[in-house]
Amino acid sequence: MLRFIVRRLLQLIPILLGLSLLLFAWLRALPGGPAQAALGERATPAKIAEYNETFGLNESIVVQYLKFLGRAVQLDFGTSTRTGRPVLDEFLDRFPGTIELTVAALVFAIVIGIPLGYVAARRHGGVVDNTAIIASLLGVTIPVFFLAYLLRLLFAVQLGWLPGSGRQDVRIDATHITNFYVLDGLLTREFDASWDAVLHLVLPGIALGTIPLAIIVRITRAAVLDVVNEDYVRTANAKGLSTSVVRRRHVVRNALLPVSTTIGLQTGLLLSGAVLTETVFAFGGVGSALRQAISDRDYSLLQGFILILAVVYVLVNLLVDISYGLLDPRVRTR
Amino acid sequence: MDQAPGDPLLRVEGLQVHFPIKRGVLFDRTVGHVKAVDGVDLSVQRGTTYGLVGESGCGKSTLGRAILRLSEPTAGRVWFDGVDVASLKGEPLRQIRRRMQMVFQDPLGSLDPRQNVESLLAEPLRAHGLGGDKAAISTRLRELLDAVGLPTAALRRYPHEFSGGQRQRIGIARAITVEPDLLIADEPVSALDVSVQAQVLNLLEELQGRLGLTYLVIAHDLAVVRHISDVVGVMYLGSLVEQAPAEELYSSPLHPYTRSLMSAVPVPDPEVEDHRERILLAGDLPSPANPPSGCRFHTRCPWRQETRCDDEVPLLREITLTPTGAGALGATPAAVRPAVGGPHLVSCHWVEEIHDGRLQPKSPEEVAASQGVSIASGDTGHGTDPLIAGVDEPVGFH
Amino acid sequence: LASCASSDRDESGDTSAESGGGTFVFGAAGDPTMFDPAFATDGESFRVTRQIYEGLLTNEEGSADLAPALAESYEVSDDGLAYTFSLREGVTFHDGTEFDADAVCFNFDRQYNFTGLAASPAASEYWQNNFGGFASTPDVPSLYAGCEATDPSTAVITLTQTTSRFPAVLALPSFAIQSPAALEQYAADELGGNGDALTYTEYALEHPTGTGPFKFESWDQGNSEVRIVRNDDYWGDPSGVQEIVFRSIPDGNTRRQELQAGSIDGYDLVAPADYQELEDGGFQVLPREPFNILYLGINGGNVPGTSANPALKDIRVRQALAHAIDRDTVVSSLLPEGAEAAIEFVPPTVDGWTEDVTRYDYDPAKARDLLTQAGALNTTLRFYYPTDVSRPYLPDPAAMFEVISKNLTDAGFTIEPVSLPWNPDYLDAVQAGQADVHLLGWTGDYNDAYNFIGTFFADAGGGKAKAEFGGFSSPEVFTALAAGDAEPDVDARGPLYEQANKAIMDYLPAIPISHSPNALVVAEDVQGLVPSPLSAEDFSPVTVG
Amino acid sequence: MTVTTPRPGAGRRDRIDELAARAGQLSDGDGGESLLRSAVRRLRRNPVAILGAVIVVAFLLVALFAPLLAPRDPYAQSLLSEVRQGSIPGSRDGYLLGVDQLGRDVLSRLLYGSRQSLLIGVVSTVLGAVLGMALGILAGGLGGKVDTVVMRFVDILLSIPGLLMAISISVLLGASQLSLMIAIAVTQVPVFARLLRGSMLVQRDSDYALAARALGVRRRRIVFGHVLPNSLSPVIVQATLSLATAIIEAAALSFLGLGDPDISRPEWGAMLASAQSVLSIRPELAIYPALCIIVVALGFTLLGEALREALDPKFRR
Amino acid sequence: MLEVDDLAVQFTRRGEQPTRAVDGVSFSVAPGETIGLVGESGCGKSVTSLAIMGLLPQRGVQVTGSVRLDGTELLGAGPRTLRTLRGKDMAMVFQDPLSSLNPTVTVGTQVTEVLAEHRDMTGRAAQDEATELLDRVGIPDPRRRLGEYPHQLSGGMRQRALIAMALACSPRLLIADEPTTALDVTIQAQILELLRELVQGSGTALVMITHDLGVVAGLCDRVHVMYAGRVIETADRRPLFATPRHPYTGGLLGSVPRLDTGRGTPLTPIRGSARDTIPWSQGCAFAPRCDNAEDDCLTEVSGSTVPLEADGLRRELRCRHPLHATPAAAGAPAGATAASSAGASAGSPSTGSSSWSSSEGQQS
Ligand SMILES: Nc1ncnc2c1ncn2[C@@H]1O[C@H](COP(=O)(O)OP(=O)(O)OP(=O)(O)O)[C@@H](O)[C@H]1O
Ligand SMILES: Nc1ncnc2c1ncn2[C@@H]1O[C@H](COP(=O)(O)OP(=O)(O)OP(=O)(O)O)[C@@H](O)[C@H]1O
Ligand SMILES: [Mg+2]
Ligand SMILES: [Mg+2]
Repeated sequence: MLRFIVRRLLQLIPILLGLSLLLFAWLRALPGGPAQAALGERATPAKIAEYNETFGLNESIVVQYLKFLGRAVQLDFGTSTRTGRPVLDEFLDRFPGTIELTVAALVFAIVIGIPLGYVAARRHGGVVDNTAIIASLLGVTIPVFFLAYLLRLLFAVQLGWLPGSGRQDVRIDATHITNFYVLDGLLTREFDASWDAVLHLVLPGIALGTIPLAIIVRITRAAVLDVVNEDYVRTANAKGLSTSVVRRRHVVRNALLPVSTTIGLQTGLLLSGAVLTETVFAFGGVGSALRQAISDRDYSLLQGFILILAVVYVLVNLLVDISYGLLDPRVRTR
Repeated sequence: MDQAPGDPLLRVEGLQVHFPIKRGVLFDRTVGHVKAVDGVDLSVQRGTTYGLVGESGCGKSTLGRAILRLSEPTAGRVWFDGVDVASLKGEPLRQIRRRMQMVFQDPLGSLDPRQNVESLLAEPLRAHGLGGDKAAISTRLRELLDAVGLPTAALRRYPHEFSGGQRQRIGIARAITVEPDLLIADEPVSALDVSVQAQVLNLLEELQGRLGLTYLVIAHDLAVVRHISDVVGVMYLGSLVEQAPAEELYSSPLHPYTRSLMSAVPVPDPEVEDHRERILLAGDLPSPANPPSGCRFHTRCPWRQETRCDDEVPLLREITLTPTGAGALGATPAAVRPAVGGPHLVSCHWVEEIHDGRLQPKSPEEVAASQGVSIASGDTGHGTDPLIAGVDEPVGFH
Repeated sequence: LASCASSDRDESGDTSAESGGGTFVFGAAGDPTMFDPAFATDGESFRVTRQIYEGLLTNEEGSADLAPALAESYEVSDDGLAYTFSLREGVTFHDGTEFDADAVCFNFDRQYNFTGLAASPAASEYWQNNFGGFASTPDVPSLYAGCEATDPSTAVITLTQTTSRFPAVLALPSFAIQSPAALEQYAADELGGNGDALTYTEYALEHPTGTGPFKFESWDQGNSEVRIVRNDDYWGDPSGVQEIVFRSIPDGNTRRQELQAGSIDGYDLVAPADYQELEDGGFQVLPREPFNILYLGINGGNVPGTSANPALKDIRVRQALAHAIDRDTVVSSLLPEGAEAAIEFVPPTVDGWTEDVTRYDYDPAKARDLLTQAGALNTTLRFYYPTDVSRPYLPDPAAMFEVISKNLTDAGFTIEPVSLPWNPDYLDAVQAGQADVHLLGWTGDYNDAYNFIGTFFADAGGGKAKAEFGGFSSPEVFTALAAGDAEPDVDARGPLYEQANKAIMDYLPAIPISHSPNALVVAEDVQGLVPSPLSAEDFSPVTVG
Repeated sequence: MTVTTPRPGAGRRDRIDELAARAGQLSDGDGGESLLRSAVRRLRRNPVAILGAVIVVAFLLVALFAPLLAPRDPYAQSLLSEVRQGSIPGSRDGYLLGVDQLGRDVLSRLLYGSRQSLLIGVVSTVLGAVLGMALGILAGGLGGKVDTVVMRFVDILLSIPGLLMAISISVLLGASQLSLMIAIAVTQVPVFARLLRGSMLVQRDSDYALAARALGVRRRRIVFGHVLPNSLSPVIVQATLSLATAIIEAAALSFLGLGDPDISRPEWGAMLASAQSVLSIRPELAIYPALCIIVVALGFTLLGEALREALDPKFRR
Repeated sequence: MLEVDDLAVQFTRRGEQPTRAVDGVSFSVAPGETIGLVGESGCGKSVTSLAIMGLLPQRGVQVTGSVRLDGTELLGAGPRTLRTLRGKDMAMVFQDPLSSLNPTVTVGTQVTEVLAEHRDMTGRAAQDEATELLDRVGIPDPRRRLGEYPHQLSGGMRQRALIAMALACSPRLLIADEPTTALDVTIQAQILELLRELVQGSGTALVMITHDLGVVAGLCDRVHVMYAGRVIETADRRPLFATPRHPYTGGLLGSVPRLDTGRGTPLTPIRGSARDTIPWSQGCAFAPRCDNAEDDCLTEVSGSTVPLEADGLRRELRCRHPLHATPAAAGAPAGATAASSAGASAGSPSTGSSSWSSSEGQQS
């Protein structure tokens, strides 16, 4: 197992190298190149020349790339054009929010998705099943930002049940230690702050969780249908085991294998910045920062964020792989 | 091997096929080999049938494929009609493939599901520039179908519309389209129902008689092999342990493995079943990646001796013995066709002693005990690459 | 200082009891960059620094006129070059240090003496736009001659030439007075350039120190929240709320819904479409008097390295453009109530506005005629418009683009749309003369016509106007503008500017479209927020509840 | 099969032989049914497929005949003068669904919008599929080093989440309809490449490919004549599903301001994005295009799922 | 002990003709007896066994007839009753040992869960009992194996483990559905030997399902030959192989190459394939492939089996034109050549009436 992990980690190296090369090339291919991207509206030919001189852009492209890589390895992803802060700091400021949101979305998707998928499979062909299928199809076809607006219009504005933006009511002067607001509230025993942060996660969590929900329902349903027809379930029944043991030990346990992979993949996707959802909910996470960077043409921030997020994504996928190995003895005991 | 009288159509010398087992932290290193075929010598005379038997995973298919160069041999030579197939490349190889054809185990899987029978059969003709114009091809196809007993109406149908036996007929028809000399049949009937199995076996025999084909028939079913072979080779873990003319092999199997194999095959006859001696083997086939030292069979052999067996690889040597009823089976020496002779070859250190009854077999329990824990070969599970697994889901935009 | 940074809710509860308490949450449209106004350029940063700092002068509440602030009064020498300010006494900075004339001079000298990155256009844009060069750049003329603290409460600032800008610029947040002690302590001038952009100083990010009614408390960048708290030692009326939080909510709909949901108390840049709904919902929409101009910029095509449509050099084509635009419909349908069609580039409230300019009424047929005469029927115009932005004069650029583009098509132009994100791409492109025609506007900094028309159409050097207008050269326009700028007597400038306006509308270097109010909105229980035409609201009188 | 009564006097075996011939399928009759045709037959019997196909065809027809169907010029701001901030004229004579915030007929814009939306969907999917398949064929057909290199490249593309990739491409190319389509296409490229390659690898190792090799069929013919055609099913399914995603993605990119700069051109995504500003006063303006997007995407998804089932060997026969 | 009477199973799939997979099957098994159910693929063997165990899917299946275990009717019984019977009184071993074991649960758990369910054994006791069981079926080092996963076991051991589970509660009835088909001959021999030993002496009745006539020949007391969902011939082992009466049984025996007959002994296949059947409602399903068929095979539906008293043996047959029609044949010497002679008598070459069917016929 350890060997497998090390191997997978090492296999990441070429991917990450390629990725950095791609993003390096991307910045260079932008109209006007990196100097223009960095200087933006202040760029004059003289300034650009000076900039190129300062940052070694007159050197050979290989040297430039190596330097870029060298900085990236030391976690120096440059500075944001707009704020002038190191990209990494910007990222770290916002990532906790995105993680909280991702967790909220996943909780929503899993808590509803797995039971729904299971029930749909048990009632294969029935009303619940058809409803679940249609709902899951709608889940993937409804534009997320539209759903987000609808949710907010209904629950925040019309009904006023839930907060419709941000991560925490600003009137709660909460102390922030880790930047995970829910956690911070617990740590500082400001439970109202925690609860408020949780409430703020509800609507964006639902909006963001819709696609994973739809996919989890579908995968769970398919997996349960597959497993139910497996020979070993028949064997279990032939052994006269009680229904609950058959379901728990033989059906659900095996059906959850593909579902867990799916959840892992979705985690990767969600962590890579829920650009649309965070924007609509003015949620202080990575996604809204990306959105801002697009409109500000903050290329260095975009480059850095995309690089970091891709690494996060790849690492999460690796974790998924490893956890799959842990879950499935066929892989684990190899 | 220098025993070949006349001129064998196919001669295999020291053939080895090793599949590397790759593993490694960053770069795949070869950490070992699956010795699927590990030094096989055999020759097949023109117009005869050579039957190859052995348990699953012993390397039969790999040997067949290596002869056709569908797998790359690691070492050894394959002489086909005087040409070393193992050294051919490119166009000459393609050309010689016309003369050596293959019939596969899974009749459906070996037929392109998108082609109808007509284009399936015409393809080899076109590939080799045979058959001439359209009309000629069409006539030829009709002849072929007739030869394998299918109606002309079959031409426009697709493989999935046939029954298993009919598919196998198509497979055979396709193999003989290009008028090959050698036909390698890998488990040609094992996927078929018994009733259909017999039809196909009969067809194969009939075609051999009509077209003068040479067969190398691979099967795990000893009865099937016996039924159609002139010479039979028994494989165990990548090498031949015994080879003899069919009748002789069945009347007096010499290698302990062959003996137990034969005793394990059930015969649909209560009289035989009730009275025959069973030699049960201990444990399972060892992994070809890590074959036992010395005699490959020693881990399961009821006659295993303290000396030689564990460390000395037995040679495949010629034995001449008079059958003394050692074989448990009442033989029916019905020589229907001129017996294709050949020596009786066995690779066992103790053949003579066993044959004479000087050595007595041990029970499986004793064998297992003497070997310690029996060697289990596990199936390998598979990991899912999340990147692959993810792709057929819609790309979610959040 | 440490006590400033850490606020304790329980403690501050006492003080709020006597002088009004609570928190006012304001929805801003974007994040500030930092809080050293000398380096700031954007409205969101200024909105915050205005509450923390004060300048020598300020604007009168609800108007663009000047009013005393840290300077109680000033006198101008006869030649218009020396300004003597008598300063308010007993004022302290948030760090407890004394405000005096030395502090004033320290601030002006500080900016004049910027070097290196601080002197780069990226950093000190307002200084360079208003005062010109630095001590270190003798080849770039500077308006600033020096500052002298004649006594602790008197500071004299001398200029190198007369200008219509002075002293109005002193009300700009960039020239507010900051604590010399804090500036030095936190090395406020030592900008860094790391990798690819400027990095701001600890001062600008964490320790902005002024004299204003609010003290800086914290800036949560991840969550886009700036917190300022009441300055209990403020010399003037104490602020109505204990704390103000500026929350950045870029999306206009979200801002509205958040107000409706009660999580914020007010916000800026209200979409005109929402006025009615908000008012119906009991919210107070506070329109700012229009102090802006939206225009269709025209590229006359004299900028090297760009390729504008040459047809635009023809006055008839420009006139056709002017006649093609249906200003009245634009104003009634796209802009909020109170907007008006523009006949020239200054708003009617500004001295120098005149009715007496050439008018171009909506007349598509005439436009088509003019085009035909010019032989330019169906000529293709690359029409630039910005995305991702809402400006006071241009609440919905896309809609504006669509309508005007349709107007132009109807009149016989062919339109090739180009959209770019506002900052920096769009501004860069149009200011470099990339567009044939484009949408842009201006909100005045202070009440002087030159701030509008001079900014656009003055000679930008070499006898050519700015690249944005294709570097056109019109001696009539240039001389008329220069005359106005050089006139030290405020009252005498009016007629001169009227001349300039007429010349401009005859030459038509761009087409004025509208002056439009924009609005803030606050909840029903918010009092005391007075909208400023300059968007320079003072939040200290605000009370909640 | 009908129950036949015996013919008196028929020979001893005749009747049985006849039966045997009839039971054995090969007697005669019309030609065989290819997999594709039987897939189509199964599709035709599948109500889900029919629903999907009806939706898709209906929208295609609308797109094709938009000029005939649309009651008005979708560009004409005919009621602009009646539009006030905060009030937009609703449904009335000649304007079935009312007008948008610029006084244009919503129905006509929706009808014309189907053209742009479907165009974006189709072009980007085709582009993505073609590029992806080219990579897939290269990897799956040549194998070895080429395979490794191509697949590493695909891995790298896959390591950037879809939306970020689309954003990067749009930013790089600048806003235009073409760059929108390219951006969406690029996100699809690795998906198709992997899918086709995986499927080709399976087919390449299949017995029939081996059989073809044993028959001496040339490699090019094996790859293009056997392996590729048999590998296409999942690609076809994916393409159908991708059409749905492409339309949704286009809306998302429009929302982010990375869409077509010619915003007056009717396109559902852009209509939806721009209607957000009047959501509270005229929610229909957002709901109509959103519904169009959802329904079309649903149509393609249903069709894709049905295709997947029809082409799946598990369901054959 | 087990009595199956007129069991029929019909599958109805939406939009398709219902298929009768099992059609009036009757047989009974006594304690300690081993019976064989043989027939080609798809003839309904597995469906029969699943119907007995009550393991057929709930929907789309109609089961009629009667299945009685020690007089208890199983067909109408509720799921709860069935569950208590299954695993305890009747157990089953399936064909594919790998897929029949849950890959994510250790072998030990899969054994002990039966003990927990039916014998209330948990913890140590269950562990010990499981070890005992594995040891009994000949798995070496059983304690270690308990903690392993199915994929870590070899094919033969997996099948042994399955048998151990089936035997955990010493059921009175064991149904083995092709337990050796997926295994090599040498392993098959081991498993058959194991079953033989387990059944002998324990009084367990064994229903052996297989398509391999050889397996039945050595193991079963009584054999039921199935074709197209019906039992077409039933006989004790020896008479069946000695004198197969149904042309199908004869054909099967004639088709199998035998290890003890030499090259050149002709095979006499049945023509056509299992697809070439007609519904029983139209006559004898085997008629189209039958060389003995007469017109009346189609006219009069050969309904129930005919007990043949003639040879004085317990024998039932469903055929109007059986082989060895004369009682004399019953006394024909049984032996090594019996099958081939049976085949030869059945396989008088047909007179090539239609080119298609003749070519499908024998070729020797
Ligand atoms: N391409 C390959 N790569 C690695 N190992 C292989 C490959 N092909 C076959 N082997 C291994 O070689 C051994 C022999 O395989 P082969 O297919 O020749 O056996 P076989 O005798 O034909 O068995 P069966 O009766 O199951 O068909 C097996 O252990 C198999 O796992
Ligand atoms: N779930 C099902 N739905 C519909 N038909 C079925 C189902 N299960 C089995 N059948 C049909 O019932 C018939 C008998 O199947 P069964 O599995 O009993 O055959 P078998 O004799 O066990 O064959 P094999 O030797 O291949 O295992 C077959 O024709 C099969 O197609
Ligand atoms: Mg094989
Ligand atoms: Mg079965």
